Amino acid sequence: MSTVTYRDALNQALKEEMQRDDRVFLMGEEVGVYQGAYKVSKGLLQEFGEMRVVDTPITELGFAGIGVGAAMVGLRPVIEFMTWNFALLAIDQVVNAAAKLLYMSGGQFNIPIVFRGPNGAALQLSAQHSQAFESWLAHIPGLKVVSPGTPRDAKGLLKSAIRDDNPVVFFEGEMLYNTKGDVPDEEYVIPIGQAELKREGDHCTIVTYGKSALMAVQVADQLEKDGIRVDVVDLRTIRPMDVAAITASVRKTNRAVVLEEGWEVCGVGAQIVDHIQRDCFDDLDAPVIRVHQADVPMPYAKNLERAAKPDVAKTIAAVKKVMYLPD
Amino acid sequence: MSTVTYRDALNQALKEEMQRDDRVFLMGEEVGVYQGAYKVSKGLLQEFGEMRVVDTPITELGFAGIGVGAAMVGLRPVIEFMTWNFALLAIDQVVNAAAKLLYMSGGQFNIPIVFRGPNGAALQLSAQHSQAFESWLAHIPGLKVVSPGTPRDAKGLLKSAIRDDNPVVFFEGEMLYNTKGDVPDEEYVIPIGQAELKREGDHCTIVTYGKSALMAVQVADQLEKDGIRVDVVDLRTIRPMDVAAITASVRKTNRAVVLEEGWEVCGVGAQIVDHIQRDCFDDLDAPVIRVHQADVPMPYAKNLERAAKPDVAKTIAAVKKVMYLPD
Amino acid sequence: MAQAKIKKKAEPAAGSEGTTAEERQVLLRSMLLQRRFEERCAEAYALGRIGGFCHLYIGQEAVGAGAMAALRADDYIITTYRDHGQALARGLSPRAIMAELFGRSDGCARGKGGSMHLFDRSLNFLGGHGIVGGHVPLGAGVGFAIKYRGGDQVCLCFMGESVVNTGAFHEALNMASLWKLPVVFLIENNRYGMGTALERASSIHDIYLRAASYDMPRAYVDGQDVLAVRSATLEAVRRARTESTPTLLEVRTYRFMGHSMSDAVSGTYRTKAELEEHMKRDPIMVLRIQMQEAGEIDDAGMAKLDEDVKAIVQDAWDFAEASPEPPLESLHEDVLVETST
Amino acid sequence: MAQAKIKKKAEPAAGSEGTTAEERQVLLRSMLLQRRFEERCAEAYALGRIGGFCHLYIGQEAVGAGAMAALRADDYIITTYRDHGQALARGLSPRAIMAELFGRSDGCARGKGGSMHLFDRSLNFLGGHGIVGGHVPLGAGVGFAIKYRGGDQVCLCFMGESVVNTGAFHEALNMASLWKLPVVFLIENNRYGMGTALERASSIHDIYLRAASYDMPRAYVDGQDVLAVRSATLEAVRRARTESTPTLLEVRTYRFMGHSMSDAVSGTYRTKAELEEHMKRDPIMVLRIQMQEAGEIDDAGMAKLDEDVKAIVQDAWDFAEASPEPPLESLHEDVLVETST
Ligand SMILES: Cc1ncc(C[n+]2csc(CCOP(=O)(O)OP(=O)(O)O)c2C)c(N)n1
Ligand SMILES: Cc1ncc(C[n+]2csc(CCOP(=O)(O)OP(=O)(O)O)c2C)c(N)n1
Ligand SMILES: [Mg+2]
Ligand SMILES: [Mg+2]
Repeated sequence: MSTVTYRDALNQALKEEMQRDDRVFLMGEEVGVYQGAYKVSKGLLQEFGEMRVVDTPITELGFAGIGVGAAMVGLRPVIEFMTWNFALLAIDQVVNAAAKLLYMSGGQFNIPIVFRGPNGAALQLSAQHSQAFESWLAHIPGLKVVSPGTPRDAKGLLKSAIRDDNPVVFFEGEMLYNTKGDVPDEEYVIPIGQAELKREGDHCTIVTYGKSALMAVQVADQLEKDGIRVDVVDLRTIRPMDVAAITASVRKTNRAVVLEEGWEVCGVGAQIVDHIQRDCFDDLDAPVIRVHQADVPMPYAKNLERAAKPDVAKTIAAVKKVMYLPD
Repeated sequence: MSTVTYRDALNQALKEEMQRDDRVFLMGEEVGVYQGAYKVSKGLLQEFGEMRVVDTPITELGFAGIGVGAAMVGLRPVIEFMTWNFALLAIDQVVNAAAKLLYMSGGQFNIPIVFRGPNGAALQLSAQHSQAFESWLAHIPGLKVVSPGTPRDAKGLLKSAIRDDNPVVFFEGEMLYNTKGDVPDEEYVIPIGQAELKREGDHCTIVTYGKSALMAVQVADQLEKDGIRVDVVDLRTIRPMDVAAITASVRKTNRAVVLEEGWEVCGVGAQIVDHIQRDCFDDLDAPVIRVHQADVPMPYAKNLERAAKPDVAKTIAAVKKVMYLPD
Repeated sequence: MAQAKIKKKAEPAAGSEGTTAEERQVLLRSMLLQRRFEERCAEAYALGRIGGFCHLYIGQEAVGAGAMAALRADDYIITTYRDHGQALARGLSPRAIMAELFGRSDGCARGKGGSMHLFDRSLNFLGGHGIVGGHVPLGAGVGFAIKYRGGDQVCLCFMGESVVNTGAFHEALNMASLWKLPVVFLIENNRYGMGTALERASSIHDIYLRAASYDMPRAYVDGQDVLAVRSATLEAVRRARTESTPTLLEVRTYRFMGHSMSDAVSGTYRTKAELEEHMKRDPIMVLRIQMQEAGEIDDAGMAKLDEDVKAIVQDAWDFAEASPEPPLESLHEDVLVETST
Repeated sequence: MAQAKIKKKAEPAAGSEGTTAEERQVLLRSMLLQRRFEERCAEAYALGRIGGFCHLYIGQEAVGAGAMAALRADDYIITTYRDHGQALARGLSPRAIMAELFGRSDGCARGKGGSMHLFDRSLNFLGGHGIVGGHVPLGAGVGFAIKYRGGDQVCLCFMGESVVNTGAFHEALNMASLWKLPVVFLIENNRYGMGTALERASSIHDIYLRAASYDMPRAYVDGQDVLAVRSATLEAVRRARTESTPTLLEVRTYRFMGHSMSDAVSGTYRTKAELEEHMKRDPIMVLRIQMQEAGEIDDAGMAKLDEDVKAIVQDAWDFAEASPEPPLESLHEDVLVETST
């Protein structure tokens, strides 16, 4: 084990998979000469050269499509979006091309591609740069959607994503890049589609993924001081969703809080709630409560931004509420 | 009252609002000379001329943005997407410009624009042309999202949408354009945000909107023959959602089926379920069940397409299931 | 004969590569097969055998036939929803195409794609795409992959003239030129995108000139003359193959039918007179007359060819009709593949 | 002085409209205000008073000052996230801008927009947009609205040179030309988009030539010479106002700082030597020398001007610091407006 940042864990995954398979290449804005807008691709241009670490013009639609075309004929592109906010320009290629080609071609053209980049809010980037789009992509059959919260998960899942023969959408977090955690020194992968119990407890379940998984762990640790023990189900993969893991936990705790960083309406949390109420109807002692961003575009001012985002205190309040405890 | 098609009801709404307010104009592909890909804009070019009925090149991103720019300085554009499938190319302008400008400018620039066009599957148009995107748009604060199922609702809501000072996303249905219904002869509008009970019953609630509202009414009529009486809550507006109407019905029936034409994961149905389990937790006698498209891209073959789509039989089965009745 | 005007570099006249009599025979046959196939599609559509959107290629056969003749078996093709003619010209089985159009399990996409989405992996025929402009970056991506692997194949990317106004076109062409990708961007300029005349959609009318914005070689060619199309495409293909340089090739043709089966042949957006004027340059007639004058075909030969071709199409129809509907289990297949690694 | 090369039509040399000494004084002051303002922003950023992304305008002041001088009060401006300089040049209150950057309730967007999203409705300053290319269609839309209403205003749309590769640019320029919209598309070519040199992103390097694809008048001009910028913009504005014809104007400038506050000034993508070479043509120096030679300003005058300007910036800082945080209730305001009709 070594202590590694989330950024370096991703960098290792890219590097190892590029070493392992020369069909793998990285393409996006500033991934090469600039070493990555967030330095995730540091050193890769130097090691793999211009053909495999490709700086693009600002053309999200264009280079996402170039990736899909290259994948149709057997390459394995990793397409970096500088952030998912900009990926909206490319979403047609993700949804109408990458996710559909296998089906439309009756099984002839699978698309082994990864679309990755930071998702969700960082600090004071305001409305156009602070959005979380995982519920959009999770909506689309033909995609897999991954959102790891720790360096270990990030590395193991990115390696799986690159090896996957299907299009995988990979959500990172700008606020995660500097976070640290243990990462095995030996080669490993983490399978797509498996949740992990990041904390164990029997009073309540918190279901979450990605950046929020970190927060959920803090919540658990803090609640433990009050004698409240929660399960933290870190989905890690959003599509396909490990519903069995959610169900198993809720059947044990009989209560659930769903935590996500994005907006409420049709968020991933809504889907999780749907699964819980369907599969654990008789087990629930309280309605499931969701914690998420305020239903507003993200404001710039520090105090407003803080008020808009989910946090530890709001999540603790939600846990107490589903447990019918006073605040 | 007159019997009018959904298509003509929309045409009347456009015409009346263009007569009423000369800041209103229609822009999109084939809206003018060709009289509309689905003839919704028939006759408008002849009546209002080229400046107000504007044929565009195939540039969804471009003309959506032109609409937003025009709206910033006081015009009231109605932007027609030939279908919402193509609107994916323009979604950046809808989400990052239209929905955000009021907030980012601290209240200075409201965007009175309507984005409209057919959404969801028609017949055998296969994967790229058969998608329902309402859950995506419903996710976004700063937008209103409307999806009428009848000619009367279509006309009244389109008039409200055009008069609204905010961006309104308006989902029509290709399969609805030829459907007929009563439309008042006199001037009327239907407020955005109000559901309507399309059928009344006390055994179960069906919550739905848009094209599926028609199907729900057929379901209700058919079930009535078996002595099963259902409430059909036709939301008509998806954002803001008339949660009170849903709650009132479910508190009465204690059971709910949620019907939508799109995909399951993070669909509008998931959000509806979330509201129901939160607000009617103690009222529910069974888990809420959802009816939606199979979790696959839409296939071309007639039999597969039929199997993929929600229909009356599947909805009836769902109602019986929440009522714990045999099929 | 050949009318390609290569603007960027001084190239040998595109028509200098002649065809043999046999090659002309093949081209004539290819065009005729496309024509007869499309005529039966119209019939099948009217009978409800084909559903959804169906865009016929009638009038444009010289483009598919001529361009495809310039390719090697290991080259790649990508195109739009108006793909029947090109698929036939590439050699996809008429049976598999018709079965696809009928939505049957023996279709070239197992009945899942339909008219707009024909695919054949074994022939490097990469579809059949429905989003206007969307496949142009894909075509550039195929070129990228060829270059990445150091191969000498070429990707031929067909598109309608409306595509030149889309952002996807612009982004893809810039990168294709910047990175010198072996792609031929072939515009089938049939003068209309649905009901919109080129002049009402593009601020310039010689649209091949758009390539100047990307420092890309460019040309236009008469699309009713199959030999000219072949010749101009050969030139562009050569440039891609040997110099890894993309070309923008505008092929000027005309669509003799409506945009799709639900569109009248003439009406609000074009007059009957205009249509009839253009129909005088039927690409099949143009070549037939050339061949007749050269003594390469006579009326009997033509009739025989037509009979052969009609029999192939009838066979395709019969095959499609006999092919079963896709099994219901297949609804959930092909969403994802199993990953072995 | 003026180096605009109008390619499309034979126009009077762009420099023919002279400036008065007073106008030059105003331009110098505007540039200096921008410079001093940005320098304090860098300081405020280091102190954590400003957060998020912050893109300074240092080196490009002549573009904002010169272009803005060509406009009437009722014209419209739309721009990118690199918007402080243009906002100041248009006359937005330094206090309101600084308060916005500090995230305070007296900011020009009530603290909700921040550095990238400055707006002022009363000055027709339409923002401050963060998606590269995204605001170009908006600019065309403003032009559309002007034409729709039969007005004679102009929309001036600023953008970085990277924008010319985006689909949004292509789509918007085609329509702007097709419909003859009164828009000036002004490219601030500072040679880099983040760490990507123009030549690594665009397949042509004289990017104003892209306008040929749209049959649009085009020009380039030295962006370090404020008088040349003013003159070239005047010409383009005149064409928009009186002929309702758009122009693509490439203004060649250089960014003296990093892309944003988190980017080193030089490093992986450009050398210190290159930077220093360009810094020799500081736009403020260029005008100052001209004015000094013409006897319009001396060292004392310059010092006085600098003092004035610094005082304004200090006042803005003090104002911003004193301005309260936005009230928490405002979080839910401005999502939608009430509709009265
Ligand atoms: C992005 C997008 N917008 C709109 C459509 C609807 N549409 C289908 S074909 C077409 C016209 C395309 O014309 P052109 O490119 O000239 O090709 P042609 O049909 O003439 O072969 C349009 C508008 C679409 N499929 N995709
Ligand atoms: C669509 C999109 N992609 C990527 C980004 C990230 N980004 C912000 S600024 C920038 C560089 C833009 O360069 P240029 O247009 O030359 O303007 P400059 O910063 O030099 O003023 C990039 C890539 C973005 N904001 N939007
Ligand atoms: Mg066409
Ligand atoms: Mg730049």
